[in-house]
Amino acid sequence: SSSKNSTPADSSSDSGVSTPSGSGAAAPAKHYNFGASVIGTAFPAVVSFDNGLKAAAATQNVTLTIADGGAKADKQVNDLHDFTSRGVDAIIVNPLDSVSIEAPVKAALAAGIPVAEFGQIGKGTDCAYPGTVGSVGYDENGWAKKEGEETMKLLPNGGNVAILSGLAGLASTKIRDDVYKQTIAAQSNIKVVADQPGDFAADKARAAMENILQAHPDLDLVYAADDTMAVAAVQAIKAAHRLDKIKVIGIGGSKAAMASIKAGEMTATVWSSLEVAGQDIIKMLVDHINGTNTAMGQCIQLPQVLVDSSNIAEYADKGQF
Amino acid sequence: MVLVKRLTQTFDQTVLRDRTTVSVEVAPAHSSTSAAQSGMPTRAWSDAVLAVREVTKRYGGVVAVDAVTFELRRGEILALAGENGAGKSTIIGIMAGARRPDAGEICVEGELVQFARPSDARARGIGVVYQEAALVPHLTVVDNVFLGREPRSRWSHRINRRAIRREYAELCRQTGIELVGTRTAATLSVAERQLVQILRVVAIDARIIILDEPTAALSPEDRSRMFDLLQRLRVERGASFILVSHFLDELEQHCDRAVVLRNGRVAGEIAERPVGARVLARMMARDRILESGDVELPPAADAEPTIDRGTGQPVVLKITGLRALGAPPVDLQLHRGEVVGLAGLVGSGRTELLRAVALARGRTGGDVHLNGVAIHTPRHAVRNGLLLLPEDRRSGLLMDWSLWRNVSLASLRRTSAGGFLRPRAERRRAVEFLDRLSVKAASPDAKVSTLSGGNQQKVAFARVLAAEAPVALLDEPTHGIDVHTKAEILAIIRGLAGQGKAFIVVAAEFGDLLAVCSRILTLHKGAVINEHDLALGSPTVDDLLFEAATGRVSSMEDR
Amino acid sequence: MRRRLSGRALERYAQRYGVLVALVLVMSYVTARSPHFLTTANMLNMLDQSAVEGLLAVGMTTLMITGSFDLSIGSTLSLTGALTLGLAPSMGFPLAALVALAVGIVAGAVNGLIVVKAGINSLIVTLGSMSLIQGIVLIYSKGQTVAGESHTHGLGTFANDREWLPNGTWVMLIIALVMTFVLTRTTAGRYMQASGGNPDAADLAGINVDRYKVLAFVLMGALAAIGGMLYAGRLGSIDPTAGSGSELDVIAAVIIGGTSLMGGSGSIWRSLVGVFLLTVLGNGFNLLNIDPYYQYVVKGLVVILSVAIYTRRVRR
Amino acid sequence: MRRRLSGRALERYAQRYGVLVALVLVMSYVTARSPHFLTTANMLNMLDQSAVEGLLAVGMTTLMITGSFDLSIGSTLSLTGALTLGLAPSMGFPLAALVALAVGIVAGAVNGLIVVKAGINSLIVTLGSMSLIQGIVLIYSKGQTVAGESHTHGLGTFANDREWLPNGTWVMLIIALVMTFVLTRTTAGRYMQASGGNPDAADLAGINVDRYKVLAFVLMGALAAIGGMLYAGRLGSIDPTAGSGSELDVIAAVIIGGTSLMGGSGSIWRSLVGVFLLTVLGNGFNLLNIDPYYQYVVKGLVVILSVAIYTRRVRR
Ligand SMILES: Nc1ncnc2c1ncn2[C@@H]1O[C@H](COP(=O)(O)OP(=O)(O)OP(=O)(O)O)[C@@H](O)[C@H]1O
Ligand SMILES: Nc1ncnc2c1ncn2[C@@H]1O[C@H](COP(=O)(O)OP(=O)(O)OP(=O)(O)O)[C@@H](O)[C@H]1O
Ligand SMILES: [Mg+2]
Ligand SMILES: [Mg+2]
Repeated sequence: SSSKNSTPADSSSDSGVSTPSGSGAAAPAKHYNFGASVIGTAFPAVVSFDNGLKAAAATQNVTLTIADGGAKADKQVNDLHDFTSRGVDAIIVNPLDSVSIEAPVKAALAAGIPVAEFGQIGKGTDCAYPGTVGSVGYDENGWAKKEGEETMKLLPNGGNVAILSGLAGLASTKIRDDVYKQTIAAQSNIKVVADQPGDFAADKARAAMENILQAHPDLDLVYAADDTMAVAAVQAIKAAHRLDKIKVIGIGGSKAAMASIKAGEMTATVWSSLEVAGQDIIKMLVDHINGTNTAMGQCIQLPQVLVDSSNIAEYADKGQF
Repeated sequence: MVLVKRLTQTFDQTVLRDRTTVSVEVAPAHSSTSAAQSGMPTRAWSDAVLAVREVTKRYGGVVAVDAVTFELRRGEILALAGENGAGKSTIIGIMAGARRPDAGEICVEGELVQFARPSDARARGIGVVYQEAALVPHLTVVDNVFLGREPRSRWSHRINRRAIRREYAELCRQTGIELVGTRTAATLSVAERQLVQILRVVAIDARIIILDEPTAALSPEDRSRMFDLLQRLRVERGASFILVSHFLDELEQHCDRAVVLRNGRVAGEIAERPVGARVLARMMARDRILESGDVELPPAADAEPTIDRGTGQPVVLKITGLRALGAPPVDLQLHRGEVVGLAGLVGSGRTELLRAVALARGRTGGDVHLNGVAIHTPRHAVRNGLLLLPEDRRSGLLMDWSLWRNVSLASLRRTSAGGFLRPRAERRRAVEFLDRLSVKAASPDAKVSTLSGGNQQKVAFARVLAAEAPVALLDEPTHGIDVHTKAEILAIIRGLAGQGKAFIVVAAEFGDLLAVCSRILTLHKGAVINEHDLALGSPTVDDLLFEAATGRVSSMEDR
Repeated sequence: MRRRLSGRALERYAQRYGVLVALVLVMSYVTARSPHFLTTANMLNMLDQSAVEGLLAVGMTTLMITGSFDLSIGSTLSLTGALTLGLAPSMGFPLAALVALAVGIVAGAVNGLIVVKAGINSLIVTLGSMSLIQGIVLIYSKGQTVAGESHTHGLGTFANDREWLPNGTWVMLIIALVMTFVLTRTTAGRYMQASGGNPDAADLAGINVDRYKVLAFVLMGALAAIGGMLYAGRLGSIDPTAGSGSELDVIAAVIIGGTSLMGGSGSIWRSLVGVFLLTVLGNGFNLLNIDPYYQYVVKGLVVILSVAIYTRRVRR
Repeated sequence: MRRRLSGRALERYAQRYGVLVALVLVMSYVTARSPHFLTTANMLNMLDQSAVEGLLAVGMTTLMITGSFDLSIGSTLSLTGALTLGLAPSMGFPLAALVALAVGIVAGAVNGLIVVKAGINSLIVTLGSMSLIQGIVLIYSKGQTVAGESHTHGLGTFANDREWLPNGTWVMLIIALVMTFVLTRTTAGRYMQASGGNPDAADLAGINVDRYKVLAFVLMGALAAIGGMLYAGRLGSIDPTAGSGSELDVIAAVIIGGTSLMGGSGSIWRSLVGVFLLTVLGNGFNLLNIDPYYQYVVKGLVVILSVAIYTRRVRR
């Protein structure tokens, strides 16, 4: 149950940075220091978001400090406190865990620093944290649900499905696994014959796929919780000469996945532009500080696009990470 | 109860001579086996201070100790003699609770005991000086001495450091052993580590003191000081002693009785003073002695001993102004075919000198030339034909490696071609050297760690032999070696010198130096204070001792 | 192997205070570059950030002194943190904390007993139990973040209100002091050192080596559990992989602090300096706006250099 | 000298073949539960899956024999894999491979030289270089996945076409054989063992301990580079963090194979059995569709038990 306050992102999602409507950005913009705490800069998906942040920061005269959370909630909390100590002009947080950042976010707000969030939308709470400028978000549930629906479309007569799930313990792993399974449960002739971890890593996913192929000669579809794993699965299936019988779907819209769909190997993926998210969030904060848009608790949701052979021409070079 | 005990005691004494029936006769109700199972001490079969009966210990196929029975009486010094590998340390380990016997019983002060761990033995008043001093390297001397029995507060278990320091000073005064208490154990020499162990058994108030080759590394002076100490402990505390030593004259002089082990069995006993050294030697190795007929020194293996100092022979090793760790500079020329001995007390700097020569470690000045080539690194030295046998055999051996791999390590080039090993040839060659030193082991493939102390020493020496280096520096080559093998080793050194090899030898036992050297230098506090040319007349052990101890050159007036 | 006493005083000082030198160097650099660094708020900040890792470092130092390692502490931290948060709503904080503590102690004891009784190297035992405990966390938490209303259940005492030294830091400092006392002043500490420095010698001196080794593992487990509570209290939630990876950071800090990998010697305060050094580094990165990728490079260099400062090649 | 075969032969056999016993036990279990396990295709599969880790295990075994560790191999693998894929399009596969190999060798040499010349423990040095190299990978790849059209650039030779034993496996097996020969049949191998087993003794025997220690690091670096190429060839793309974590798996496999943590002894084939054991475990998990959370538990248990099988507590 996500609440959508406004969706200005729709306008800018296709074309990268577009001049925001209504903001008086003609004069030389004031210089700001922003701090961004992201879950980890070694994750290609996050890097796409970072790139959006950096691109927007460069055009808006913002000096950006990106703190690498290293996939650890406590490191992220430290980073946020450090930003507050340093007294940056605004903080962007890409939370690894929504509860743990409560205290440092409150501390930042208490110090008068505006905060905006980039993260998972639809956790059952309000879209944006109380007191924050707003949130730009993706929708894990939506992605998994879309792929579930796609599965039902691809297997109208039912079939055997294998799932390659992510690293156990991460929130997205759980959501992408559960929501997908809930969705396809609507069609009783679709059977999940294997649900095994690929840890969001190519080598682990490939090995798991190879092994699953041994155990299931009658596999019809593979759902991978991200595109890295999906592409690795395609390789394994290709090596086993079974690509004509098995469909592969993923999440994320990576470059390799786009190429694979274009080549007719992978079947589908869901795409949301993380780069645009980065741009939107900078703009949101700059506007807030400049006083051009003082609305609090804004909520921007990134659009989700299911990419398959039908629209691949349009998205072929929109692959990220 | 008391009556029963008294009865059994007298009974024990009467049946001790006929031991086969003891367990059945003495304690039918709680037999020794049930006592062993329940772990409860019960009445026993001997009222000796300490007694072992039918103790057996096997390591795989090797029977290290085979049904050994003997006892230690109150206030006596009992010699435990035997060749290397006879089983002395093993039985001591069993009495100390450090090893578990496969069979047999131990009885302390008339009570059957079972030691699960060394602390159990300790609690019974047994203190042991082990052959390989086991100290905690990071702790200081003081802390090592009092380890396990620190004076401490009752509540917090806080260590009372002041009390420890006081006790240590008192201990030093009482024993006459001088050792800086604040040094960490890692910096101690082998001999100093031995002294720490001796301090420890005194400190724990042990009533039964077992000493496994305590004197092997000690200088004559420290040795006599140690024996004085034993006498005092005997009188003041009523302590009893078991003493292992390969210095048979030492046993003859100080021991009241002797038990001789051979191949893990009791080969015989000498029931009263004097414990004749010759008899001991014969008992230890009856088979071999019967063949050769000579007890003291078997004939040299290879060649005539060269007592000639090698003048006219070229100088192979030239040491000029060498300062080891800031000691006074030393000059020394070693000729081809020469054996030079270094005599000195513990800490006189012999080891440091040899290390400075061969390893270039701790050099603070001076040069070393080997056949005209200056030596700067240990590699350099080995490559040019200079090998060091280290004082501490553990630092030279790979304990988890087989015997033969240890022997061949410094001479792989002789049994390899183009960097490729020829394991069969390598092993064969190594076994030759092992045999030459009559190393006792289950097999040449056994790990060195399974060998007895003396046999480990032989392996270390075999490596130096196998390298056939023109110059070898031997730091305590006969450390812990039994009399027979020692004679063989000395003969081998002389033989090799006859073939043109040159040696510098350090030995705690000055008699060994006199037997093998052509020249002897005496060291005192790092400085060479005198040089004896044995071709011109031999000094006595006492002469050397006097010089080493006082730093004065011995002359007629001094004697 | 043997070295001369004389003239080694300097070397020994370098050994003893080298890690402090490294810390001072890094702090000076950051101070010179950022006015925000040397402020009370920031210092309190960093102390708070060091609390959990410092606690683990106390345990790891003690454990390494007895000659063992523990790679499973990250998992144990996750488990105990999750238990505290998960159980507090139903049974209240004190009881939940007790359960978590018990679990930590059991984990440590099992590790220790396997190491000691089966004679397996601690590295492989705890590599195994790391995975095992991680599995248990996942099963318990169903793979989800465990969140608690910490403040309503007493855990809030560990939440950082940043007025003065936060409670977590106090807990850490007190435990560090106690353990320093134990290690340097009591027989138990002495026996731990001996058990690590030379187990054979300790055994022959009548010390129950196995007991002290297991004891150190138990302590480590207990501290990991307390660490888990602090973590949970500080963050209010814990994800199943929360602690993973912290074991390597802690080991790095302890080694930077000069504790021997071979057992037998080590010092708690120096380990804490090591922890603080890493915290300062992370803080500095954020204050000075260092590119994240270069942070990896700098961190690697600092780790190596700060050890190199005071390590002298041991002469053989 | 008497030669008698000791009755401890059995114990020694247990030591030597214990890891095989563990493997056979696990394989029997999976065979009994899944008909898909004991098929040629699946075996080839697993061999292929073991290639990269096997290669790393060969290097790690050698390194551990000389008494060191390397935690940076995961980063080195990522770096060299990324370089191979990144450079192949412009300079062709052979040259790119050469560059990657050189980088691996340099990384190993630097690690080794720091360990040897500064006398710092290898654990902390490579913990540092792990971070450092990870940073370099991120800088080089800009944090993005590096993808190559592998087949068009020669790297395809390592892609698995599953007809017969894949090329990667051959590479691994040949290197393992060569290194086994080197370690057991050459003076260099013997000197490496001595350098790890007792550096003092090796020194006394005139062995250049430092050289052999560095050599083992260089070998490790080179094998990590080849591993990177295999990885890149197999998957056609590489994440900046692709290799991270593999160091612990490799070390686990090597220890399971019985190589001493103290240096001085070890065996390559047993390490490979250790690697294969872990691969079989993963394969079994997938074939039997074991719940991911329980996989962690089972893996932990198997790691500990497979070592416990053959470890005997040293008898007094
Ligand atoms: N741990 C062990 N494993 C196998 N064999 C052993 C072990 N310990 C001792 N032995 C064997 O037991 C026998 C007796 O050894 P012990 O150390 O008791 O001899 P020793 O009389 O003390 O000799 P030394 O005079 O050389 O010290 C030797 O053959 C030795 O190889
Ligand atoms: N690191 C050190 N710290 C303090 N003293 C040392 C250190 N290293 C050596 N010494 C001392 O230097 C002196 C010379 O030692 P060295 O070992 O050379 O004597 P030695 O004649 O061989 O006697 P030993 O019979 O003890 O081997 C000894 O007193 C020794 O304890
Ligand atoms: Mg002995
Ligand atoms: Mg000496």
